Amino acid sequence: MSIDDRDFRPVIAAFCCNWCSYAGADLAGSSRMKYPAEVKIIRVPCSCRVNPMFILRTFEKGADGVILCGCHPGDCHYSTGNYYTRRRMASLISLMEFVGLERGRVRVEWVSAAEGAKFAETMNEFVEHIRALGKNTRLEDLRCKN
Amino acid sequence: MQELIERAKALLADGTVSRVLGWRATDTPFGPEPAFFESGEELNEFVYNCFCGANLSKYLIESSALEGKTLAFLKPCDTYSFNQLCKEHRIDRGKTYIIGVGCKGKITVERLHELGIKGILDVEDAGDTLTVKTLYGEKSCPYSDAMLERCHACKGKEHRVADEVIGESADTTDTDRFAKVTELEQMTSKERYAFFQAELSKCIRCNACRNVCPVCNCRKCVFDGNAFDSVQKANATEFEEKMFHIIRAFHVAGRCTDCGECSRVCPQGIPLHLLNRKLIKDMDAFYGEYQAGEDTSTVSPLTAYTEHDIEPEAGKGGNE
Amino acid sequence: MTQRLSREELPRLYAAIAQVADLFLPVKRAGKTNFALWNTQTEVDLDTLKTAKSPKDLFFPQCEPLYTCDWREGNLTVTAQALAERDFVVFGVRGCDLRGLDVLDRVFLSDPVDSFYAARREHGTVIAFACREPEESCFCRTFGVDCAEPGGDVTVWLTDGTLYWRANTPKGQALTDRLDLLGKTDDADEQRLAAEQTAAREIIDRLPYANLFLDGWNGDATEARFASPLWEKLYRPCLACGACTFACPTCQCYDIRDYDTGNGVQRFRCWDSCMYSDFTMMAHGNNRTSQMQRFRQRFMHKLVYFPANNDGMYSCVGCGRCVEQCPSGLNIVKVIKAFEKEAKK
Amino acid sequence: MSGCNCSGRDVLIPQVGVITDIRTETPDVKSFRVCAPGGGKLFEHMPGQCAMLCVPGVSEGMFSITSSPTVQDYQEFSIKRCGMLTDHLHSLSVGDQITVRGPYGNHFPVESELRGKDLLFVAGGIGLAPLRSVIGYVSDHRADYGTVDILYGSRSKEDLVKYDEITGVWSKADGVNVHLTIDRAEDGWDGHVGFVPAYLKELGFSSDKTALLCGPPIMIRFSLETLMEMGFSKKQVYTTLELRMKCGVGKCGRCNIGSKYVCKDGPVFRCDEIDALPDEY
Repeated sequence: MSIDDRDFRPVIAAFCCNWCSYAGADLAGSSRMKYPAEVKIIRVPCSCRVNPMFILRTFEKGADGVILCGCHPGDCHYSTGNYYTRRRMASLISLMEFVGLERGRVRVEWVSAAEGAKFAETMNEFVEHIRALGKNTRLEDLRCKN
Repeated sequence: MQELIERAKALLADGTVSRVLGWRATDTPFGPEPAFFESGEELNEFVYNCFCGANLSKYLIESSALEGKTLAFLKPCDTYSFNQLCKEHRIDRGKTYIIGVGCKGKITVERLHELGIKGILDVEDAGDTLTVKTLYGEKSCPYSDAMLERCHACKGKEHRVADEVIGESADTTDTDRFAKVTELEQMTSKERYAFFQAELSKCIRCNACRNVCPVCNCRKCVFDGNAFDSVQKANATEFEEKMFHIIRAFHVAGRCTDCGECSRVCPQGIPLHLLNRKLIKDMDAFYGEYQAGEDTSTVSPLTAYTEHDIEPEAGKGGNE
Repeated sequence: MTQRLSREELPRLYAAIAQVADLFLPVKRAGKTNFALWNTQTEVDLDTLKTAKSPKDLFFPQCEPLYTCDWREGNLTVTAQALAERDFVVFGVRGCDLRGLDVLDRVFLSDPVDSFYAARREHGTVIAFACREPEESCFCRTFGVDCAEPGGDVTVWLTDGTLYWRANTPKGQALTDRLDLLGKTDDADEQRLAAEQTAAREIIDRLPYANLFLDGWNGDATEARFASPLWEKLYRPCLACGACTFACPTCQCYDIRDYDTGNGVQRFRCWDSCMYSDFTMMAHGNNRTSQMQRFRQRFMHKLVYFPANNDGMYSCVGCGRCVEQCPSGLNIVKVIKAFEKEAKK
Repeated sequence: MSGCNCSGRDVLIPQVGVITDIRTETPDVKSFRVCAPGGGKLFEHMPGQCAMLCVPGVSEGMFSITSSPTVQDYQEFSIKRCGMLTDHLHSLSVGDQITVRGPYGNHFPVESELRGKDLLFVAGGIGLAPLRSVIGYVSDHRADYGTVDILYGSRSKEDLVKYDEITGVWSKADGVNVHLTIDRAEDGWDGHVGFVPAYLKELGFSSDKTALLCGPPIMIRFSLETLMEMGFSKKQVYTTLELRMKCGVGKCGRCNIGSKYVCKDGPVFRCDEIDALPDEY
């Protein structure tokens, strides 16, 4: 590992559903559980609000990894939103990998409002994973890199 | 062909239909154009031959808004798109009269160019072989060598919907339609990236793939207009090439009938159907086989769910 | 003075030109041939008659930044994009595409000069490539282009075994002077070359579009052509995509847009197409609301409006790319022929 | 002119302009004064010409220069709020910076055809913007022109742009007659009520004047018809056209109608010239 790699601080966008995962993140914070500052949380009404354009544009604007967190399937505030998320993201992630994005740059996790520890753990693990993958070079917009 | 013309003339004459959607002969034998005919006289220019690859279903969206019924000639694979559009309420089935036409695979002059046949003056269809008259002498090639990509993965000879059928069709399948997708999946992530980089960098963002696609029929596309600063008229960077094609393919996921029009029309020969087929292959594997446009009632996989669907991590684009 | 080079020596020629300037030439990549920067690994393709895209984007790129705006200490600063400074050579431009550049010159070099385009024209040396085997979609002769004698800064002809080279302009001569691998020609070469040209012109006579004429199309034809009912029939298959406009060597409409890079705003221009429904859309409405109007505009511009402003020069060069690439089989030839047929009635 | 490249700056590269004054004219029209950052005008212009104003990252648009060329220290733009860019412009405050390029287009022929003529200005709503530049120019070169009649109308009293200037300055000037009208009667208005074309007919000007016409397309159409009925020839009437523009220099193609480019060959056209264009504006 070169010095550059060790110093690499990835930019991570975490889309969190308002009802579960955002509250989970909140709990992680108020319970003083540590997760990396590289994670930028974007609150969304429901995980199924996130359309593919959001994810692509996040990479465009400089993210190295994107994680989408929602309520556990069956617990969606809107009953069924995350069931659709699950199907959509399975296809989207596969398609993005198919065109050459590295595996694991986009991830989906189910985090409930009570799972502060899981949130922190997931983020720690995800940041480590992205750090190992290195900078996002396959889906970046060079105009945003100056 | 004469039978088609006579039938169309009869249906126009007895008032069953107000116009006919078909193909018009033009000055070159290999360039028929989609056309509406409104009189028996105009129908004398009607043509139906091996070059009539264009899928006419999408034109029925605009004719659904017109007075009276439209007679459309659809090939077996076109009927899938037609069904899909009926299902999405973009076509009013009651305002159409469908005649299924026979098809034994369609060819394109571009394929002939790729085979090194230049200066084409005329093409004669002699069953299994094509005789091509060129400025540089007479050439010939097997019919199937000049066939469109989609015809090698034919959806079968049956019309999924038709008021009547005229002519014989043949199933022209001679490959596994997912063969290339599988081949790509087996490559490494880096190799796949290089492959798509090379292909997509040819994209000139002419929007032909979008505009020809039967199910790409939003009144206002996200790529048009001024609302997004990154989604523009041209690919300013490599990112935007990928962005456009990922979104385009994903937006028709579960609705794409695999009609192959996107690849047929791409002026840069990008195999765009691969993205769509990858999505189809995945959805088949995850949620059971589904063919969009097979009927007008089955729910598409992305608008349905079960409580125990596989998790998103299962979606693998291929080897790492 | 014509010079010669054996065909096997072409890679050496490319390398020699690349020593002098960036070399762009037809390169096959992912199955399609387009102009691209040469290096020792590129797969040069001189057998394809027409590149899928015309070489216009070497002078008028599909997308180019104009300037950046940023706010420094509360002040808005505009930094203009630097103009092209490197010399480059474009090898293998066909006669039709070369005429396309003449058309673009009329637009971009007329007052007020477009300095981005002008700088590229100034730094670019064009090596035109005579056609040997014209194809069925060609109709350059209709517009007075001689594909066997295309012009350019340098003209090259490629026969089975030999490349012939002739500098036509001081710029072309300057390039020639810096290449030492070109040999002298003799009488036999001259005869062979003349025979090649005759053969190419004979093929032109036999092309399907050999008898395409522009009767009735000129700068004065506005009223009669504009109001014709033919357009309503002609446009119908049009999908409103931009394939024809982007493939065309003369279409030059562009859009100017902003991109927010996160630390400033980059203003760039990119090709636009008059076939797009939002092309003329503005706050108070759209003056071309139907695809028929937009379709008509494209051809009226090429065959009537442009000649009216440019001493009768048409804004079509007969390259035939629209003939090959339109998804619906529409093209300018159909338009010209439809009006011709109508006139004969 | 704008074609000069001696400064090394391409015509598409703008200058920075500072907004030095914003005046609310009507509920949806504001006038902006724009100067160079160091003070003074950004460029010289002629009455009727336009400039491209841009809020970086938002959009760019072509606007008529409302101030007279005789004003030495600034250019003024009266802008109606009707879209994304104009919305944003209306939210700016004094001291904000925008980019400006121009001037573009032709101008009213104040130095040639209009000289010595009796002038009739007919304006509706924000259509006063380009004409105000001419009115200002004519007022400052009063001896060169004959009588001046200004017929101006809008939806209501509060929609009259530059009301103070019209009543305070123009109507008091020598040889200048101002005729105001609003579409519907309202309290506190004792002037004329009715549409511009109708009032034009009522006033019945002699047909030896030269008319300058600007306003919404429908008003232009009916006013032009009225003028024809009154015996004007199309050669005596000037108006302006407006189409989508991007480059401003006749190259980007979108304002092309017939062989004309509205940004370069217009926006000012004599009505007989417009008749020669295909009906697409």
